[in-house]
Amino acid sequence: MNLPLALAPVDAGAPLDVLARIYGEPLLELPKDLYIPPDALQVFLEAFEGPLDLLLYLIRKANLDILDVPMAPLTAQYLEYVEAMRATNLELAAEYLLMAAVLLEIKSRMLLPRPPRENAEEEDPRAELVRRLLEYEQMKLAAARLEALPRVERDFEWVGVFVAEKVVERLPEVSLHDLQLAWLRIMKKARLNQSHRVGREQLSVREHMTAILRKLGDGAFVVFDTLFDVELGPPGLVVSFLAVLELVKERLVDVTQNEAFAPIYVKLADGTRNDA
Amino acid sequence: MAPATTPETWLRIVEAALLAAPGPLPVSELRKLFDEDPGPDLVRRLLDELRAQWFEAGRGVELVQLASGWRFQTRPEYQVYLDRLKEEKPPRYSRAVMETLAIIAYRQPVTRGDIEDIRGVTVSPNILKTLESRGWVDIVGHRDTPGRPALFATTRRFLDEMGLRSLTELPALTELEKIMDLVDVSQTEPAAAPAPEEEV
Amino acid sequence: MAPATTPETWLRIVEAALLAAPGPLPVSELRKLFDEDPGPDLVRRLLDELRAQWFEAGRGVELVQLASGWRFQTRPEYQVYLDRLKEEKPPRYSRAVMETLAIIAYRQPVTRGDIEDIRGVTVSPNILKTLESRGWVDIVGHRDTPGRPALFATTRRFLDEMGLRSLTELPALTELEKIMDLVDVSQTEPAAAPAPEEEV
Repeated sequence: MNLPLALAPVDAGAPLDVLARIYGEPLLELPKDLYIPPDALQVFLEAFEGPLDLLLYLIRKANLDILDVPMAPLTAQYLEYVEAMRATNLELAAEYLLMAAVLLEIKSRMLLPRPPRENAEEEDPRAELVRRLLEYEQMKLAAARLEALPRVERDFEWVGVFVAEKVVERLPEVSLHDLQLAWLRIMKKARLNQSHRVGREQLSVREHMTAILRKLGDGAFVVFDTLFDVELGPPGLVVSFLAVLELVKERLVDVTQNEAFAPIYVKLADGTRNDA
Repeated sequence: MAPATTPETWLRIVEAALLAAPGPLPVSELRKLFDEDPGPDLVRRLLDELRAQWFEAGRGVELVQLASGWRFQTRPEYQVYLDRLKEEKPPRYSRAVMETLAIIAYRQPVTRGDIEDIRGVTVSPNILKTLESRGWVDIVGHRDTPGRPALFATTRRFLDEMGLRSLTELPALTELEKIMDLVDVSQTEPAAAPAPEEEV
Repeated sequence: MAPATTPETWLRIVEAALLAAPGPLPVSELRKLFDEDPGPDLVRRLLDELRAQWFEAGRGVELVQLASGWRFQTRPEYQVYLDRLKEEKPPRYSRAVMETLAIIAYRQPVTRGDIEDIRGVTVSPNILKTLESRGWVDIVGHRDTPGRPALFATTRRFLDEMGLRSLTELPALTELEKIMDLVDVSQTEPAAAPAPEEEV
């Protein structure tokens, strides 16, 4: 659908001042005598999008009132253009000929004496044509404005920066609720089996057991007192103490004291050392 | 480790998401970025702040709101430079294509017959194919008349690519001569104002 | 109208071109942006300046130099947010992994044998490896029994990532345990297909 020649921009205020460019020269108006060189005639034809476009051009060019178009001169002019084009054997779309017939029909109806009728709303024979011309002109101007809107890739580009993805591995997400459900499931199963007694112990004791095991991790003797953090306060100290007792009970740690009131040492049970 | 979440960090997160997004991001999507849903209003405030920051910095890139969401795009003044890096020029559309597009945009939904009535010429199937393959128009149904002709309408992508948020932002139609006296009003009634686009 | 060409404008032009480019842009390409070729050195200085500006602004996007040229890309720390805009669901741990984790969390320190006693099935080494490589559990010692089995406990990182200050903040179960006597747990959890034991 691309035209071989660059058309002048169609602007709302100045419809088709420059019809087309022929060899770089603007074709500003059609020759008055209707002689159009064969090259220009082709251009002329392609400059219009159809009979409505050509009619609009003729009306606007002659500064005629579109609401009260003098049908006789308009029809005559239109037919002359159509004839000129037919004479040079240009392939003329059927719509141009159809429009010629419509114009002639309107012109003849205009010439008929109007029958005196009480109906004052007798329709003007031109009404339908005028409506079509106005609607087409409106869409033609709308098309020019759409064409002028900034458009992606022609007038601007969309930004899309690279996403550096490879670095981060997507890890499963776990919520406390998931953890709780998993534990409940285990308890349920354990109860059904009846073979295990899985009770809930003081978590804080277990936490301190882990903490103490970490402190003893290298297998060295640690002074008993240093396993306790006085900042925990009495309840914390009691829990820490319970943790040590539990570790002793489970034979995870050894507690030694050489004599009464001597420092007490704690170390991982011989088989407990991480690096053993 | 994820950056701490301060308002400044929120801005940077939204900014990074918008810069990296392959398409416009609606507010509803942007809300998913955060640990806790901040709600639409806070996200909109972040977007306004971000747009202002980029505008004030005088960059060649701006944050805009389109039909399907928010997106960064280059400013038209910079296109003359960016064009120099392009291998091929973007397609130019003929007047026939643009007039057809205008009729679909302003009078949608319309059939090919409606378009031909307005333009006064037959509409080649290539014209509609051009617009469809660009993703600007598509078939939204069929009119319940003989032959059940397809009804064409513009797409969300058309609005996005023209930098519009909704059909109501299309350039206003020219007020042509009042023709109410001459012809039946119902024939000249402009297409019903497009329904407000769902906010993004 | 094209912006006037001041050094600041050059920066903005290079920035806009890089932000909109579909791939890395080499210096040779960037030189084409300007009315007059500024030469490679000036372009490199602009790129250094641009990289510094973006770095100092603490954005989630950075300018990087690759073998094939320069490009903007998101910083890895922001991936966690950008991932949330993806459609796909985050991966999930199998039931076996979750139950093992729960036992270690609530009953630590425990051996693999303890876990198997409680769960009533063998525990694949992969399950423990999964939790260890996540940094959520580690070996805190060995029990002084035949075979000297490793004792597993949860780590500080586990607490951090679960948003807990200490194990005592794990959900208390006493109330739920009572309810559990009345209601079947399997009805209260989302119907997850029992995962194969080895799946992690």
